Amino acid sequence: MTGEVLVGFYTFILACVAGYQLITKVPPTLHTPLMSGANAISGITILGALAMTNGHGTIAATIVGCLAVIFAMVNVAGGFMVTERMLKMFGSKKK
Amino acid sequence: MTGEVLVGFYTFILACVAGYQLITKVPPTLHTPLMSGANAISGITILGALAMTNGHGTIAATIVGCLAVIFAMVNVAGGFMVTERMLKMFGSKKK
Amino acid sequence: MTGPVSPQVLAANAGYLASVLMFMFGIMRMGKVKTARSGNQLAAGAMLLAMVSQFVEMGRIEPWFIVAGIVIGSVVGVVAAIKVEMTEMPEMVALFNGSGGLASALVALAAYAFHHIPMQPLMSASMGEAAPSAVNGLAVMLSIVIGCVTFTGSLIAFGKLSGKVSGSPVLLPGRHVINAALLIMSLGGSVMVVFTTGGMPGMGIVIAVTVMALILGVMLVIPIGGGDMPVVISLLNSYSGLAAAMAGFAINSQVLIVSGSLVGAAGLILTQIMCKAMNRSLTNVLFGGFGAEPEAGGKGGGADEYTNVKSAEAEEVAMILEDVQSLIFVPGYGMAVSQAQHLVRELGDMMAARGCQVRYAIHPVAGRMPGHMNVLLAEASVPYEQLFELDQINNEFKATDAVIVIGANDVVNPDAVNKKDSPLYGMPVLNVWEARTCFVIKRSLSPGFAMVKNPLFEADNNYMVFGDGRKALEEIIKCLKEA
Amino acid sequence: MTGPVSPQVLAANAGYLASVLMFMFGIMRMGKVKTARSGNQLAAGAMLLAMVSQFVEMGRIEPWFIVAGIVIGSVVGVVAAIKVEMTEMPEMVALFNGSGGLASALVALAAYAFHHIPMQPLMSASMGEAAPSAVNGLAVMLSIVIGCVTFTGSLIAFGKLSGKVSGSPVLLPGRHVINAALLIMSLGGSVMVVFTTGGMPGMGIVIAVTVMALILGVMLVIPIGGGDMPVVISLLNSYSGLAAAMAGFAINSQVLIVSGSLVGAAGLILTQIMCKAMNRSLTNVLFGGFGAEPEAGGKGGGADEYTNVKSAEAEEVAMILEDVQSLIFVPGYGMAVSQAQHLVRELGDMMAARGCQVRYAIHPVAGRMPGHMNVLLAEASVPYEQLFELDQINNEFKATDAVIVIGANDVVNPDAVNKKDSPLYGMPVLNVWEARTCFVIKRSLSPGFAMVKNPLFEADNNYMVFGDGRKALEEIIKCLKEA
Ligand SMILES: NC(=O)c1ccc[n+]([C@@H]2O[C@H](COP(=O)([O-])OP(=O)(O)OC[C@H]3O[C@@H](n4cnc5c(N)ncnc54)[C@H](OP(=O)(O)O)[C@@H]3O)[C@@H](O)[C@H]2O)c1
Ligand SMILES: NC(=O)c1ccc[n+]([C@@H]2O[C@H](COP(=O)([O-])OP(=O)(O)OC[C@H]3O[C@@H](n4cnc5c(N)ncnc54)[C@H](OP(=O)(O)O)[C@@H]3O)[C@@H](O)[C@H]2O)c1
Repeated sequence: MTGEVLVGFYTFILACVAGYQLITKVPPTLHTPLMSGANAISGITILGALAMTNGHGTIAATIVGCLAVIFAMVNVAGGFMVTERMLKMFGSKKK
Repeated sequence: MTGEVLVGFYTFILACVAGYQLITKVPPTLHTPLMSGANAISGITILGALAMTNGHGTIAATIVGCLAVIFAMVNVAGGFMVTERMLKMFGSKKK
Repeated sequence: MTGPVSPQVLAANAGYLASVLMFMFGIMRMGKVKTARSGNQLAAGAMLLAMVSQFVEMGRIEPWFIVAGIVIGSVVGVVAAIKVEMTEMPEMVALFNGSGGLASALVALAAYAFHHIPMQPLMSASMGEAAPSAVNGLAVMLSIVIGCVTFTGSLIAFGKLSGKVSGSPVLLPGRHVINAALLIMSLGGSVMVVFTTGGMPGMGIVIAVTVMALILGVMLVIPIGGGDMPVVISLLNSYSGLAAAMAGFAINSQVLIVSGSLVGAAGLILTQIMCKAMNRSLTNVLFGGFGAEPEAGGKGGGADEYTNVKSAEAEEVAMILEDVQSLIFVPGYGMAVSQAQHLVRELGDMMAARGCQVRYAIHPVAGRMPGHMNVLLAEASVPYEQLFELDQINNEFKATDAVIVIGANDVVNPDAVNKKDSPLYGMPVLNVWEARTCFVIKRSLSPGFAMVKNPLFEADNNYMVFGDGRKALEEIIKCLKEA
Repeated sequence: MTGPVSPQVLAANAGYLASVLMFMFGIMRMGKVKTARSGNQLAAGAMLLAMVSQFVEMGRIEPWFIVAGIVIGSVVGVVAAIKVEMTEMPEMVALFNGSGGLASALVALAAYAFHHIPMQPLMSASMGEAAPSAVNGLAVMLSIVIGCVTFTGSLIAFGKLSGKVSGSPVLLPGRHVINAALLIMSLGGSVMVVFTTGGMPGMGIVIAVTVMALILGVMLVIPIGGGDMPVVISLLNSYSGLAAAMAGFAINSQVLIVSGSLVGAAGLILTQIMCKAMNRSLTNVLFGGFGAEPEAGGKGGGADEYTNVKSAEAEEVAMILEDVQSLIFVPGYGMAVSQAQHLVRELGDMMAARGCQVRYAIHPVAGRMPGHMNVLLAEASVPYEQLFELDQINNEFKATDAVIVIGANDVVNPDAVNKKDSPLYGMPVLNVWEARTCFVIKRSLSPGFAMVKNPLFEADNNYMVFGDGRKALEEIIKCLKEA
C-alpha cells in the first residue's frame, strides 16, 4: 500500500505550516543570514546522495553519487559557515 | 516494519510545533472561546470510535463502541456549538 | 495510481488531509478576534469532512447503532450548548471535555478488548497494513490513562464550578505521595500489559489501570481552588487532545495523531498564556492549593479589619452621578453572579444620554474565566467602542470624575502595586483609586477570590455601596430617573 | 520493541527525528537577532546528526569515494565561505544554493538511473519496505526539474551580482511564451516518464526534461534586474528546499520531506517579507523587468536634468562639521562599493570625541541585500547603540544639525513621499532633507538602483560632495584633523 507516501503528505503539509509560522516577523537585519541559513538546511539532500550512492557498485553510479555528495556538501558546509560569519558580526557588536 | 508508527512520530512532533506556533498571541478575550473550540477539535477521537465499532459484531463491542461514539459526539457537537454561541456575541458587537 | 489502492481509500485519505489543513487554519483564525468565528466554523466543517471521509473509507456502516450514537450525542451536545447560561460556559466546557476524554479511553479499551492491539497485528482499515508493535500497545494504554484522568478531572472541575463540589481546595495529607504512587502504578501497569501476550491476565491489569487513572483524575483536581478551574480545564483540554493523539498511535490513524497533538500543544500554550495573565505559574496553580490557607486560618480580610470605611446609599450615588462628566465602569465577578450586566448597560446609556463620557475597563482576569466580562457585556450589547483593556485605560483614571466598581475586588486592589508581600503583588490592576470618586458595589466587606484585604475600601475618595449588584444598580437607576 | 527492527535502524530513526526537531528550533531562533547565531549552530548540529544517523543506518560505507566526496565538498565550501568578502555574500549564497539544487537533481537522477524508482519497487534502506508508486516516480521527475531550475537560475543570479553577466534585465521578445512552453514540456515529459515502464526510451525523455529545466532556469532569471537578485536568490532557495522534499518523496525519506518543505515554506515567506520591505510585489519582481526601460530609453536622471545643484569640497564640509552638535550618517550601496565603512566609523568617532551626538540611520533596503548596511557597519564595529532603524530615527532629522549620506540615493529620495507617479512612491524613505544641512557623498549625479532622478540633490540645504566614497571621507577626515 501507499501508506508511507500518504503519510509523507501529512509531514509535507505540516512542515510547510510549521516553516511558515516559524518565520513570522523577521527584522530586515536578519533577512540575509536567514536566507543563507535556510539555504544550508536545504543541503539535507546530502542524505539522499549518500543513500543513492551507497552499495551501488557501478562506475556510473559512483560518479553521479559522488558528484551529488560533493555538491550537497558544498552547500551544507559553505552555507552554515557563511551564515556563521555574518552572524558573528552581529554578535560582536551586541556585546 | 514499524514504518507507519515511526512516521507517526514525525507528524506528532510537527503537529505539536505547529499547534504551539499557531497560538502565539491570543488576547484574553479569546481565551475561553479558544479553549472551548480546541476542546471540540479533541473530539476527533470520534473517528477512532467509528473505526473501532464498525464491523465488529459482538454485543460488548457494539455497546462500548456506541458509548464511545455518543460521548465523542457530545464533545464535538456541544463544543463547536458553545464556541459559536460565545463568538457570535463578539461578532454582533463588532458591527 | 499504480498499486492496490481502492478509490474509496484514496478519497478518504484526501479528505483526512484536507480536514487536517482546515483544523490548522481554523485554530489559527480562532486566535484573532476578527476571524475567530469563521475559524470555529472552519474547524467544525473539518470535523464533518473527517467523519464523512471515515464513512467513505469504511464503506459500510455496521452495526447501525453507530448512527443512533451519532444522533444521540449530537442532540445532547447541541441542546446542552444552547440551553446553557452565558455564566455557566466554563462548567459546560468542562463537561464536554470530560466526555471527549472518556470517549478516547473507550476507543482505546475497544482497541484492546476487541481488536487485541497490543497482542496481535491489527488490520487497520485506514492503512491496510500490519503494524503490530509495542508502540501501538503502549499508545493504547496511555490513551486509557490520559482519557480517564481527563474524564474524572473534568467532572470535578465541573462540580467545583457549578457549586456541586466545594470550590475551596481540599488538601489531603500526603496527597503528593498518593498521586505519585497512582501515576507510577498506572504507568507500570501499562507497560506490563504491553508485554503480556494473550487474554485475561492482561485484561485484569487493564481494569486496574483504568480504575487508578480515574482516581488520579479526582486526586489531581480536588486540591485546586474553584477560581483556578479555567486554567485546569484548559490543561485537561490539552490532555484530551493528547489522549486522542495516543488513540491515533494505537490504531495508526494520522488524522487522530495530527489533530490530537495540535490540540494538545495549543491547549498547553493557552494554559500558559492564561497563567501569565493571572500572574501565576502553572506549578503554583496545580500544586499551590491557592486560596486554601486563609480559609483554614482566619479570613484574609474580614469586616473587622477595616477602619474608616465610608458607605453611600443609592440616592447619594445618584446625586453625585448627576454632575459627573466622565464615568468608568469596572465590572468583576460579582456582576456575573448577580447577572447585573444589563443594568450596568442601562445606567451607562442613561449617563451617556446626559452627555457624560462612559467607558468600561476590562481587566483580563476579572470574573472566573478569561474573557468573562467581555462575554457578559457583549451579551448586554455594550457598544464595542466603550470597552477598554487594562493598558489602554489605566492612565485615564487620573482624569476621570467617577468610577463604579460592580462586584470586582482583587482586580482593583492597590496592594498589587504598593505592597510587596501581598499575594497579589505584581499583578497589573486597574488604578481606580486615582479617579476623583470611586464607588464599589458589593454585598459586604468580605474578600474576593484571592482572600486578601483590599485597602481601596478605606480610601478617602471611595464609597462602598452595599448590596447585591443587581439590586443596588436598580435603585441607583431609579433615583437617577427621579432626579 | 517487537517486530523485525534492527537496533541500527532504530537509532538512526531516533537521530533523524531529533535532527528534524533541531532544524525547527534552529530556524525559529534564526529569526531573532539575539538567538540567530545559536540557531544557525543548532541547525548545523542537526545536519551533522542527520548525516551520522544516515551512516548508522547504512551500516557500511561503500564505495569509499563517498567519504572523499564529503571531504572535498566540505573543504571547498568552507574555504569559499571564509575567503569571501562581506560585500560578496549574496553571490556566494547564490552559488551554494545552485550547488544544492544540482545535488538534489543528481540524487533524483541516480534514483531513476540506478534504482529504477519509477519502474520497480525500491527497497529503501531507510524504510525497508516496498513502496512503488506513481507518486515516487513523479517526485523523482519534479526533483530533477526543480533542482535544475535552481541550479542554472542561481548561476545566473551569481553572474549578475558579481558582474560576470550584465546586471540589467535582458528582455527576450516572447519570453513568457517560451517559458510557458518549456515548463509545460518538462512537466509533460515528467508525467510521460512515470508511465513509461522499462529502460531507454524513458532515459531519453529524462535527459530532454533535464535540458529543458536547465534552460528554464536561465530564462527565468535573465529578465530580472541585478538589484532584485537577493529576492530571486531567496526564492530559488525556497525551490531548492522543495527539490530536497521531492527527493524525499522519491526515496521515502521523512527527514528529507520535512526539512526540505520547512525550508521551502520558510524561504517563500522570507521572499515575501523581503519584497514587502522593498515595497514591491513578488510578481513585479519576477516578471516586471524592473530597471530595464530607463536603460533602454534615456537615463532616468542624468546630470543634465539637474539645476541648481550645490557642491562642496572636503575643506568646506570639515569646516561646517566643526560646529555641528548632532550628526546622522546615512549609508547606502555606494559605501559598500567603495568599502568606506571603516572610514565612516573613524569620522563618527572623531565627531563623537568632539562632543557631537553621532547616529547612523539604517534603511531596510539600503545596499543590495537585506541587512547589508548592518553587516558592514558591524564589521567596522560601529557601536550598536548608535544604529537606528528607519521608524526609530525618521522623526529625529528635524532636530539634527547635519546629515552625511554616503553612496545612498533611492533610500533618501523625497519623491517617494511627495511624487505620486514616481516608481518609488510609497516606499518609506529617510527624510534627510529635514535636517539643517545635508551632504551627499557620491561620484556623480547619476541615479541609483531605481534609475530615477533624486530632487534631494537640488535642495537648498543640500551639498553634493563628488568623489569616491572612500576618498571623499579620507579627505574630510584629513581636513578635520588639521583644523
Ligand atoms: N478571569 C479568570 O480567568 C480567572 C480565573 C481564575 C481566577 N481568577 C481570579 O478571580 C479574581 C477576579 O477578580 P474580580 O475582581 O473580578 O473578583 P473577586 O476579586 O473574586 O471579587 C468578587 C467580589 O464580588 C462580590 N460579589 C459576589 N457576589 C456578588 C453579588 N451578587 N453582588 C455584588 N457583589 C458580589 C464579592 O464581594 P461580596 O461577597 O462582599 O459581595 C467579591 O468580593 C482574581 O483574583 C483572579 O485572579 C480569575
Ligand atoms: N537591500 C536590498 O535588499 C535590496 C535588494 C534589491 C534592490 N534594492 C534596491 O537598491 C536600492 C538601495 O538604495 P541605496 O540608496 O542604498 O542605493 P542606490 O539608490 O542604488 O544608490 C547607490 C548610489 O551609490 C553611488 N555609488 C556607487 N559607487 C560609489 C562609490 N564607489 N562611491 C560613492 N558612491 C558610489 C551611486 O552614485 P554614483 O554612481 O554617482 O556614485 C548610486 O547613486 C533601493 O532602490 C532598493 O530598492 C535593495
